[in-house]
Amino acid sequence: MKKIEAIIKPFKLEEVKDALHEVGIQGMTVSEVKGFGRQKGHTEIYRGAEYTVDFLPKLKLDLVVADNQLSTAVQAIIRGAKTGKIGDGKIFVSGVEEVIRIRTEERGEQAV
Amino acid sequence: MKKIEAIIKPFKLEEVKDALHEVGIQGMTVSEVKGFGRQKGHTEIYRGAEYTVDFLPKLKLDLVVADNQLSTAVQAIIRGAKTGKIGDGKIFVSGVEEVIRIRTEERGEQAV
Amino acid sequence: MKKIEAIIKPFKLEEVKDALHEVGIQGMTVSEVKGFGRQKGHTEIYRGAEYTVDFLPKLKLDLVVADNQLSTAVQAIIRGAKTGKIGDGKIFVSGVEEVIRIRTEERGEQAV
Amino acid sequence: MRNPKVWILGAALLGLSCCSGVAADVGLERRIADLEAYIRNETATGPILSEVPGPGHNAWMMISAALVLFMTLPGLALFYGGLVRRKNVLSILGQCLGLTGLVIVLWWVCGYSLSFAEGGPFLGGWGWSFFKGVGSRPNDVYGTWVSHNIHAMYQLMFAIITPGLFIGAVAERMKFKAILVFSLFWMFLVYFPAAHMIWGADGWMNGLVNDRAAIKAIDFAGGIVVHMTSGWSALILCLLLGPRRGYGREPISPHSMVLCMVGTGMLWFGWYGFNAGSAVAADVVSSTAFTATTLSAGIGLCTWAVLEQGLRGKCSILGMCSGAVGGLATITPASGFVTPNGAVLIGLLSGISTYFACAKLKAWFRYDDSLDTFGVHAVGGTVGTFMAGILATAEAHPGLAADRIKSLVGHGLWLEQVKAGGIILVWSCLVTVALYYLTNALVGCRVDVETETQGLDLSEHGEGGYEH
Amino acid sequence: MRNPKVWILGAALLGLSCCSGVAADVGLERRIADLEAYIRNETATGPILSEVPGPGHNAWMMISAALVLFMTLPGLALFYGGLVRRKNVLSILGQCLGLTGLVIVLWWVCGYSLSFAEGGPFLGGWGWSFFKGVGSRPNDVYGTWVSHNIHAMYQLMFAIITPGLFIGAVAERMKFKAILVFSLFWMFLVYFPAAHMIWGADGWMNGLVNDRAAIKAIDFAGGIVVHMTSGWSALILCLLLGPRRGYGREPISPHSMVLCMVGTGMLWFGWYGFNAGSAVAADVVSSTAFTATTLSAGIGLCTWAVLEQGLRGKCSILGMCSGAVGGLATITPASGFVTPNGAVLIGLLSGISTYFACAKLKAWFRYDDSLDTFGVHAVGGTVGTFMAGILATAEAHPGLAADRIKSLVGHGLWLEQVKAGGIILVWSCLVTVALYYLTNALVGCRVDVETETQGLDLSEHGEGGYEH
Amino acid sequence: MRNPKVWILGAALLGLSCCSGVAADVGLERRIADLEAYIRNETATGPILSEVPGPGHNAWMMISAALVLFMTLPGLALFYGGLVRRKNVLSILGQCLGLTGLVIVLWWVCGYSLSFAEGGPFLGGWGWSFFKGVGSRPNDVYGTWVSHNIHAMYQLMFAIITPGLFIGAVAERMKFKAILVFSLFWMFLVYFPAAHMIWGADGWMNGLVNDRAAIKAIDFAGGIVVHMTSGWSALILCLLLGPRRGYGREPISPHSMVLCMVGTGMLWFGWYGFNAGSAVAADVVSSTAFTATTLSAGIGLCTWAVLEQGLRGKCSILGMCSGAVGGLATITPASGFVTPNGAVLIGLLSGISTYFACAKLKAWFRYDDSLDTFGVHAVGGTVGTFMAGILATAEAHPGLAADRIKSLVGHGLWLEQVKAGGIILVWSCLVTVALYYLTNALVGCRVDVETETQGLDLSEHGEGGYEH
Ligand SMILES: Nc1ncnc2c1ncn2[C@@H]1O[C@H](COP(=O)(O)OP(=O)(O)O)[C@@H](O)[C@H]1O
Ligand SMILES: Nc1ncnc2c1ncn2[C@@H]1O[C@H](COP(=O)(O)OP(=O)(O)O)[C@@H](O)[C@H]1O
Ligand SMILES: Nc1ncnc2c1ncn2[C@@H]1O[C@H](COP(=O)(O)OP(=O)(O)O)[C@@H](O)[C@H]1O
Repeated sequence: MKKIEAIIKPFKLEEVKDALHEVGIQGMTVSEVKGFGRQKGHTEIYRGAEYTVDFLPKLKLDLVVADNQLSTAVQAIIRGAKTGKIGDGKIFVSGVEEVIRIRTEERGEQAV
Repeated sequence: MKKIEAIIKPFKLEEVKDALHEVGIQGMTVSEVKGFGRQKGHTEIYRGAEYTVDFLPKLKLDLVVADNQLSTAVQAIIRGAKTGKIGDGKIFVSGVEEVIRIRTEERGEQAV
Repeated sequence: MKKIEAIIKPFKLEEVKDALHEVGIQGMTVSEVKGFGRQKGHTEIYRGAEYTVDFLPKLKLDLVVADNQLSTAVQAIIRGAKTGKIGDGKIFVSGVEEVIRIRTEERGEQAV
Repeated sequence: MRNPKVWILGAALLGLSCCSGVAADVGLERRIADLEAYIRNETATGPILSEVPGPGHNAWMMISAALVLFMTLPGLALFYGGLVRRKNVLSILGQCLGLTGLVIVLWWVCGYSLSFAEGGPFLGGWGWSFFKGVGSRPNDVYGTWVSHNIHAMYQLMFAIITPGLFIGAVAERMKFKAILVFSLFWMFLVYFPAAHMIWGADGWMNGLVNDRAAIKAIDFAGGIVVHMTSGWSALILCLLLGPRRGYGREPISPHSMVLCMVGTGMLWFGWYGFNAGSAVAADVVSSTAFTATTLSAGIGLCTWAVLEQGLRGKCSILGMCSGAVGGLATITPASGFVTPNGAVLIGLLSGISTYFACAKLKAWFRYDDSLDTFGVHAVGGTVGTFMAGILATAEAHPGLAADRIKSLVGHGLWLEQVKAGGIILVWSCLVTVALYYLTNALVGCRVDVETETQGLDLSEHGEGGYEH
Repeated sequence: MRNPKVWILGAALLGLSCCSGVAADVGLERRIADLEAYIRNETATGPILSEVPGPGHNAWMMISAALVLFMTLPGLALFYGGLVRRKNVLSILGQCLGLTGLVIVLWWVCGYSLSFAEGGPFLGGWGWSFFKGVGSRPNDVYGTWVSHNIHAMYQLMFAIITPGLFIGAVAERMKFKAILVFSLFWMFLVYFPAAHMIWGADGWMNGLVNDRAAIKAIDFAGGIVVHMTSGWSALILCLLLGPRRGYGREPISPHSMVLCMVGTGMLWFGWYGFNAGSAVAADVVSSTAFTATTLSAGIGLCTWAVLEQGLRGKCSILGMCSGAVGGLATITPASGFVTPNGAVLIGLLSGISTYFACAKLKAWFRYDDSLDTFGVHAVGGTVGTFMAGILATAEAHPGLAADRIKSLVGHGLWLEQVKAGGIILVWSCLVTVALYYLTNALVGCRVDVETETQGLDLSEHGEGGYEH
Repeated sequence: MRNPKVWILGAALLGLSCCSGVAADVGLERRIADLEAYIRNETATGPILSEVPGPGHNAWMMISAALVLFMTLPGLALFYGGLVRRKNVLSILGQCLGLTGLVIVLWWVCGYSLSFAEGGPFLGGWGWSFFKGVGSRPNDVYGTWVSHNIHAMYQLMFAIITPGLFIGAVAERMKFKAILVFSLFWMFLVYFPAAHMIWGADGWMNGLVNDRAAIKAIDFAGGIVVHMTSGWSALILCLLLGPRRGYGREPISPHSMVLCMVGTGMLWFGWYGFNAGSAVAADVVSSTAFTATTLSAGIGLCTWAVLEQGLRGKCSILGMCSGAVGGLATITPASGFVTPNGAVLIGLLSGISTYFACAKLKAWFRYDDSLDTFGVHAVGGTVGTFMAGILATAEAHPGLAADRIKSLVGHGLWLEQVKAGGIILVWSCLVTVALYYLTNALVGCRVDVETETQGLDLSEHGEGGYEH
């Protein structure tokens, strides 16, 4: 099984979700994160002072998939998240040794 | 060393923490996440409009343990988090290559 | 490629960021987390009642680096985050199988 | 537009013979006396002014009524709303809104009438139902220079906040519907009778105004009628309902002390309408009440701060807020009757007693009075009612020099207070027990476990307090 | 300081012969009549009081003016601000602030003059530009006992909130600059003329005061002038601007119902200044308006609660807030003209009609009136304007017994209301179309896609509403 | 209750012979004159009215006092609280609450007396300590028609907010205890003397009222007494305390512009009590002040908006809020003395000078006046005090036509303002230096590094502002 971590632009969530649903992936966990990268942040002005806020709000998607779903899932994410502009984000893939569904204590791919 | 990522229902945190303490695990990192899965979300109504909110608030626990603690830790989490109802969450286990305690620069299992 | 997850004290972010920039690492993703560990939390009093809040606000840094950057990156994080006091946090290193830049669909080290 | 009647009168005088001067003087004298009566908040007797409100007094009562509404929406809603967990904040706001709507309807239908219209010693009559005859012309009995409908509106705002207070004790677990059903009956069985007995002109325990009152109690702005009724009912209700899930085991802490403090400021601000407005005029008595209110709130705040600093090592924002609100609740029944120094003493006793109730009593007995309605309002209201009996003085309120009560002031008045307070306390508790079971049978009082876990906002109202 | 003129007059009287008693009485009589006129809010004729404001009335109007400002800052800002998404909250706050500043400047330059100074039937003159001649001495025409400058300030607060209302319909997508530019012209073409026609002493449709009004309409506190102008303009504006990106596809839900409810409480509180203050005195009429306002708000709240409970199974906090605000908007034109029972009826109709507009109409036609400015204010204002024509009675407002309007009351008044409302409605819509295109040409009306996605706060103001 | 004395007098007149008509007239005339004096806010001389407050004026002062308290709780608390970082929000709220409690106690003990009781030119006497003799009867000297205790309460609210202002400069790093200790001494050494010198009837610099004032300065509502004292002390305090850790290196930005804007709205609303209330009557002067206040705030807001738009390309919400608050602070000393056009000019100068101070001066000198207490209040108060000297006119305030000051108005008054302002400025700074070291020796002024890093809320108060 593989774990996919994708960093995406927040307003792309709906599209990514839809793209994943289409390929049959339902389970996923999302968190709000701040991204630092090549994309520039914005400037805030408070009375005289000007601040450069160099992080950007992003969403991180964690999804664990069976090995054979990996490439469809990755394709789906790219399809949903791509705008072609800087800051679209990254996808990281790594191995997962075990998955357990707490409710049933099922393990492995059934638990995904 | 292994990394355990557990997605649980928010109100189960106290019980999971207690169960982990019992088996001697103290260190852990928790984040607030939104879960998408089989469990249905809820409906919100604003004046005429009805929205289905399909994510659910969940907590993600990250804990890194020595290899020999893995199964006790997993059992403890299941004990604490299980309600038997849909949406109890998942446990993901993966390998960790190195652990460093920043304060002392200790490495490996001592650092856990 | 390696994934570094570092748990640090929130007010150390600026210093860690600077230290990483110095060694040429720009990309990273940060999230707000709650840490449980040896460092004690604090006590809150509401009218008569006293609560021990045993978690502490921490930041989690996720950064994926090329294998050859790993040790410089880890050193930089330690340099930036260390105060020598309890609760400085941990660094976890694990393997990453694939990295994809969504915008360009580049893969591997170029995508980092 | 100049009043034509006055013109005619003036023109007529021109035709009078020399020696009618004195008679004319008498006419003028009475008119002047009526004008002076306006300034002094006394009754006008002549035809020209007795049918209209006096602008200064009327203005003060309109703003006071608005201030008392502001105490509930959004004052109390924020004060309480900040103290619950994030998932239940809207349930508090919704209860404040729902009760406001409900009580407005009740008040219009018959609530005002049953509270204030002429009736029996225990309950008013039906004469003013649907505000029949309640117009802009002042009513002779309540507020000589204030429009009768404004008196009705002012009193309405008290009727709104009273059930609003007890939601604090049952927060985070009582059904929205149950609160409305319970309050509906409670208003008829507790509030309207209590208001009539203590404040109705022919009320059984109205020592200030009713010559024939059986118990000659005084309650300036609602220590008995508002704080004791709701506060003691709150205690019974939270005992019957049981504690929140996890109470005493898990941390259940305020989700926003900022909201709570904002609510405190609004309550304090609005309380000037509540207390100084209870003079039903902008006269000497309202000035007394304004002053006493400020001092008691400030001293209550300081007392909690000192106690917390001494006993806990840190003085908290919630502590200072609680002290201020406690000081305000405690001075309420006494505010128009005491000197500044009396108010300081009451503020001090308030701080000590409410701190003790919230920080110790509750811990000993382990009831879950979630937001300390009992600890602050019942305790404060009870202490204040008693102290009003001890400290009231005609120096502060000329009405206490009236024959009907003069001999009690400074002597046996405290006993009248104990009697009145005791009767209302026992009655409130008994009715609450009965209504709890009735409500439970009708709609169920407590939300189910799922709802309590998920939070009342989503389950009961289909909304969240804040963006996800 | 004692007035010296009075002293001299008094001393002079001592030297009068016996038989001059009557003459003296006449002098005194007139002075007493003036004092009585103060109490009764009638016009003083003598030299001593006709140049000064009367304290009670003046105090009421100062606090009323402050209350109406409070409705915008921060009342409306929070009510609307809570309903948008987190990323746009500051844009709402900024629009409220910016419009406040802009309208203050306009009002001082010529806005007050064009609205209230003597002029033509459709627009006032320039006489009071830069507040020339607008001092503390009451103006005979507007508020006998209220400083003229306070009348100007009170009316200013209405001019501020009116454009503030329509920002709700175009929230989250209209440029800050565009809102200011549009409003600048809109004030001249819609607000100043409407205010003059309906409220100006020589206004073309001022049935209450102007004997020669062509249309004898009544509008107590701004059903036409405030709610219909802004509400109908809002509809046109949101149609022309198009819906927000993602509207109808993605969930676009309030980021903080807590703020929204706090804003509702503040609006209600401030609305007493708006409605009861519109008597421009603390007299019998203000009392009537205060009462009607409370009842309609409460009944409106209950109506939404019952409808939501019945049709959706849950009664929401936003529903109760909408019902209350709807009830307040709807009673506005009628508030000083109707009995309590009339107000209850209006509250009920308000609840039904605004619920229907927000929950059904919008869904059918799929326009994006983002925060329901049309659904609440235009619908409420229109219903209330019509109902004022049906329910107004001289029993509630003595002014309706005046010859100029007496025969219409209870008969054809509703038709006058329809005419006045209809004309203003059509005019507001036409002007809005024209100004939309003008503004678009000048500065562009809608933000670009990037800005809309990122949120207006960061893009347009360089700030975020909350810490990151 | 009808006043019995009046009845007797009336009855007696019936027995008078014909020719006593004139004598009777004189009695009546004096009574009428007293009634007229009420309307005109002049002094009553007869026995019937001279002992009671006048309802309109008294109502206005009660609501004004409440409004000024509202400025601190929760207005200022939110305005400042929104501007600090999340971890320090409660510390601001706590400081506002703590100072409120402290100053209430001080005021009751001797603060009011030292500020306003008859005493020396520099400090009042002890006569009114513990509010001895401060009852509901008006005091002849301060507020002819306002209860003396209400005057005391009104002034109390000014004494509360003044130290509340300087916490903005030392936010996020000064100990709670240190603020209380410092303020305790500061009230005795700066506030009470300044209030007495400028506003005390026998004050050394009270040009408006005291014939024998050495410096004939005017300060309508506290430009010197409130804004200059606190603002200049703030500058010194933040210089001595040093900047916040990370200041200039890390972004330290407001955690909630929403709270800040809400606070701004509340400050503006309350400021009507502050400025228009400073007439101590609802008379012509209060109307003037109300008008000037509105205009200056609006113009200040616009000026910042235009400057930010021009110089930064974006107009921010904080900018508009700062402009409004700056406009309010700057008009304060002048508000009752200037025409509308004067107020507009002051608003403009306010916007320019406070923008310059906050955006440029601070950057040049790199002091950490955290929330711009100096930039807004000291600069605004100083500019306004000076401009009051230039623009004050008897047209706006009849008191300026009095002999004692007439010749200065329009001529050398500005010099008196410079003298008074300069003396208070220097004195405030000197005292602040001394008290800083004293406080440091007693309890330490600055929190330790850990506390500053973790945030003052948890460390100093054991609470967090928001749920974790
Ligand atoms: N090496 C990395 N490790 C972890 N997260 C990264 C890394 N590089 C980029 N990111 C995340 O991806 C986001 C987008 O990256 P950025 O360099 O701005 O643009 P792009 O994705 O177009 O290359 C960043 O905001 C950050 O959250
Ligand atoms: N494939 C997955 N990858 C990552 N997180 C998942 C995955 N499947 C489920 N989750 C997480 O687990 C939670 C519970 O899953 P769900 O399917 O609702 O119920 P159950 O755990 O009973 O199977 C989800 O809300 C989501 O946060
Ligand atoms: N085994 C673990 N797994 C995951 N996170 C951990 C683990 N141990 C510690 N942490 C994280 O590291 C933080 C610091 O750990 P702590 O034990 O308090 O101090 P130190 O880092 O000095 O050993 C914790 O707050 C927690 O977030």
